[in-house]
Amino acid sequence: MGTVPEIAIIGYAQSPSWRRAELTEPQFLFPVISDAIERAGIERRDIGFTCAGSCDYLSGQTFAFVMNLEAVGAWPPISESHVEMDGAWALYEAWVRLQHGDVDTALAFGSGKSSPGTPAEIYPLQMDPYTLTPLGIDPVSIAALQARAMLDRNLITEHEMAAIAARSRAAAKGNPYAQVSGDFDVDALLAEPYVTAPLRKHDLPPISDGATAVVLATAAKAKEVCEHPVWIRGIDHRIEIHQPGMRDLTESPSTRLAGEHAGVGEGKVDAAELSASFTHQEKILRNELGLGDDVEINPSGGALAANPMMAVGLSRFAEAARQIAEHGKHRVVAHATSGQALQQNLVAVLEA
Amino acid sequence: MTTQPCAVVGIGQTKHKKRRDDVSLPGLVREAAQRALDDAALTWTDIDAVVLGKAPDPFEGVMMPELSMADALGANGKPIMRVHTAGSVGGSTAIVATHLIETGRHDRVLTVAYEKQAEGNAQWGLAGGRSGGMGAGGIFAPWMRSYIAKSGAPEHVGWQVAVKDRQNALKNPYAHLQLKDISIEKVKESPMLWEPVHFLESCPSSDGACAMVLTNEDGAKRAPKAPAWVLATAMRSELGTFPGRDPVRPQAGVECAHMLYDAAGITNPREQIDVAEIYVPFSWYEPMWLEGHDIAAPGEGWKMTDTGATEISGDFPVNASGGVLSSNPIGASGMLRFAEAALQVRGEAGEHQVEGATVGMGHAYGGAAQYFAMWIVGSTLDAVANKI
Amino acid sequence: MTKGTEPVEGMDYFMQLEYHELLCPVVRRYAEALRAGKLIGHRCPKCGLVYAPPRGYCPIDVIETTDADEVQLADRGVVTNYTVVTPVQYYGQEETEPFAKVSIQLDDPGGALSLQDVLEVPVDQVRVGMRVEAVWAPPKERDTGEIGNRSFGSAAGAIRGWRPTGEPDLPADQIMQAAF
Amino acid sequence: MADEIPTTTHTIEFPYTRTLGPVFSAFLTGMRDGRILGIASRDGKILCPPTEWDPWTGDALEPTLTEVGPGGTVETWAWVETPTRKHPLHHPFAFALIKLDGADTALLHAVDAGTINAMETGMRVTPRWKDERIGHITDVEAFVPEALGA
Repeated sequence: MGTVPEIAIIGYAQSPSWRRAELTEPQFLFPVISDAIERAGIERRDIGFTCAGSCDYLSGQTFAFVMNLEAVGAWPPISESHVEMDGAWALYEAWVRLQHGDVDTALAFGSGKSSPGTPAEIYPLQMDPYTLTPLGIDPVSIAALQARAMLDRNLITEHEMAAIAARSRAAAKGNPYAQVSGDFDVDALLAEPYVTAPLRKHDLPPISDGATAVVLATAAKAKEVCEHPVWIRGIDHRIEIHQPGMRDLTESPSTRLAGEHAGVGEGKVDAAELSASFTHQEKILRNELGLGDDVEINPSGGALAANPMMAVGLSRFAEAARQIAEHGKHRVVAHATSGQALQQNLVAVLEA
Repeated sequence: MTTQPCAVVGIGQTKHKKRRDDVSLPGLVREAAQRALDDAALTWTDIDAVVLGKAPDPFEGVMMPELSMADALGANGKPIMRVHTAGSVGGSTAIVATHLIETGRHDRVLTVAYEKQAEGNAQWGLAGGRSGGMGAGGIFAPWMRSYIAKSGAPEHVGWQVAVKDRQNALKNPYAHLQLKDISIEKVKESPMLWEPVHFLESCPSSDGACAMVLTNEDGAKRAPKAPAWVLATAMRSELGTFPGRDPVRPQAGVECAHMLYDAAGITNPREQIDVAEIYVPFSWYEPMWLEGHDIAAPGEGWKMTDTGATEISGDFPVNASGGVLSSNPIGASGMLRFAEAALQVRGEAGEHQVEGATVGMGHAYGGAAQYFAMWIVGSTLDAVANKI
Repeated sequence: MTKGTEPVEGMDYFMQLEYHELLCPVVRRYAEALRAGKLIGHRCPKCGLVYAPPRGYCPIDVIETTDADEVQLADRGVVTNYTVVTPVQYYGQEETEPFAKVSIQLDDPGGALSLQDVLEVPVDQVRVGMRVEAVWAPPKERDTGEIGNRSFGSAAGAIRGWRPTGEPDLPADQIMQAAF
Repeated sequence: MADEIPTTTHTIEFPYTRTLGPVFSAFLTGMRDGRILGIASRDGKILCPPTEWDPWTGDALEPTLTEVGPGGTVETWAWVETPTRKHPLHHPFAFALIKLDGADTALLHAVDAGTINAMETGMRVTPRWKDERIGHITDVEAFVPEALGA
């Protein structure tokens, strides 16, 4: 894979992360997509391929993604696809598509409205239908199993977990799209009760509605329309075993593999935007990606500050690109995840 | 940037049935996938990546099933993606997998699509769980009526398609419906479901899966059987509803076909395509897509059916496998069209083989006739060129 | 104590999920108008197409539309197409007899509603080209509680259905091609 | 402010009927009969719950199941203070990964321990079977601390 053509991010936009959006998904996608295209400096009709990521079960509507097409500009017809996954995988599909060379720009977007439903009741449907779904096992409980496994082995402390929450929320003060931000005292956070022990509220992501769009271009096109394209130097994704009891939950071998194949270790990393939906997962991801203390983690506040499902992974790309395009960073890692306890992971290396 | 050719070297499908009560959901998918691997003489460790497709998750009540099927698909430590583009999903899933080979991203990709309709109820799913659902036939019936009115097609054309595809299914051991005594009379006398669509002019509800192994030129050389070469792919989507839209001959379908023909070098589809597997869930969609994809001139598609051109022995055989009218595991139905076209150009279609087929077309559509996915496969990389 | 001694070969799973979504502003306004006995839509300021009910954007020109683009629509029109459905008895299905759903092209300023009910006409006599008018529920009985963000052209709870006006039919072949 | 905005409510519900295939059929038949079964992986590990294919390699497994447990050891746990209506118990309980005796991997299930103070990693638990069993993962109503008995 040494001759992978260069693909760049030339535009990105996000909606705010709302606890409860008043607008419908296509309505709030609308300005996000328009904004991303405008920032890319291209015309909507120039886009050669479009790929969306969303989930029917979040809105409780079969074919919910069909309405989202209305926010794209699909008349006259367009070349388009959809993954029932986070928008980060839509970006991956678009990145692959661009390598054909016959089209030079692509739009990827992700959107989701978690507010109408009850995530703790929906996500059990993501688990093995014979042995796990009938137990109603929910994301917070699985994350708590994972956190305790780490605590029991002294791989993290509750203090460290609270410190991750405090750092994320403080960082989010500079992020206009964040939902949870502010200055919090670690000891005060630790004085709060458990939600699902050993997790407290600050260990959990917010429930969010929102959307993210990213515009990609081939090298020639990127250089033509964009002063500072953000180059995707490597990208890979991997899945691992589903049954939580058959994995070592304190590790994420799929993240490690994806990171290796994306080339994370081939240069100095300045910052990383990680889809760590729970505080302790940040530490697993850092370990697996080999990110040392000198790497700034989640300058946006990450998923703990804004967690619009199906967009949150693609937001990591937008935020990583922002670190390069607007904050002078040189090499930033973006990470997205799917499933519970980091079962499936996507890792990319972005460079100035 | 240059792309490299992609070859289909393994094809597998399940026996499609009303209810596959002998397998779990992953077991159904595994059955097709294992057959595709066996066909390619490969093992699970040979596969670099998996691309999975199916229709909406509420059809079976399992959300993002790639997560819980990771073991059944031997995916531990590998990339896996899940595509969902409504009824066209089986086709677009295969196209996404093709891209992974064409761009050199992977050497061997397994692509799988399925539906286990009997776990739930697709009519319920299409109705969003509400009473008074129209069913897919209810959405498409007015457009079929418009086609009939506009083209002047006699009503027996719909019955002919229904009979032809069921007779073809008798030659396909995997097909769900095996209606040995099917006849024009029986179709005509079957209950009217959505005027003008009779019961026997509609697709069944099936449990089933389809899988293919895709590889590059090097992989094709090592394969035990003749490959089918992917000569062109195309995907096209449009808005489902806006004032002035023509859903009978949707623009996305027209453009998708022309993108496909251009990419494959096809200048006269009726002459240069030997066999077509077209997504026909209701009988009238055979002539509608023959016209909608400019294989026949507007108003002429039904005449191809009426004169027998679309029979296995005709000059443009359509759905020699029996098509969606004989087996409809929704999410897999599009991939079955793609796979059956590939079987034909490999000469592996058994009793329903179209003799001498070297260029085949696979087609799928979905949503409000707004999503299209198509591919052209050939027995050699210059199969189309050899026609001209 | 336990059920049977034969191998267990199946498993039931009862899924039940509730969703509570805020009504978006254009749908709130549409529902308010219905309760006041009016059908409203948005006319795209660029292409002039009328969307009924309003969506808050024109998906063709990809521009947002606002209250300024609101137009009151006619509650009369012509049936442009129809489906007669023989209901399949799936879980939650309450329909037992064949029913008709029609698409209606509204009179000026235009707009089209789909999946509408026809009243006072036997199912087998619904036809393309038939002139129809809305049968409004009495003001006190209008309840738009069923109208959600994805109700598309529903006027359920305010308009009970559409009945023939008695005017002569429009030519079916022209009407069917003209509008969807 | 958001509270003043009218909401639209919809419920989706459906009774799915799953077919099982040989492995889950054997496993759930065991549950109905009051026995917890595991399956041997390619390298001889006993997996409980059983998987239909080797989760590490994807290889086919022999669908001959072996009994494990009934007792086991809690490997990790989460205390659910406020159960959802989908949870197996409707008072505070723990979800736990339980390595049953004779198994090499852990089963996810509920532990009904009364209070969080009764929970501890490494604790011994044993199943509390339902009186009426139908062949379902919840035929074990919950595991309970071995000290309390079943």
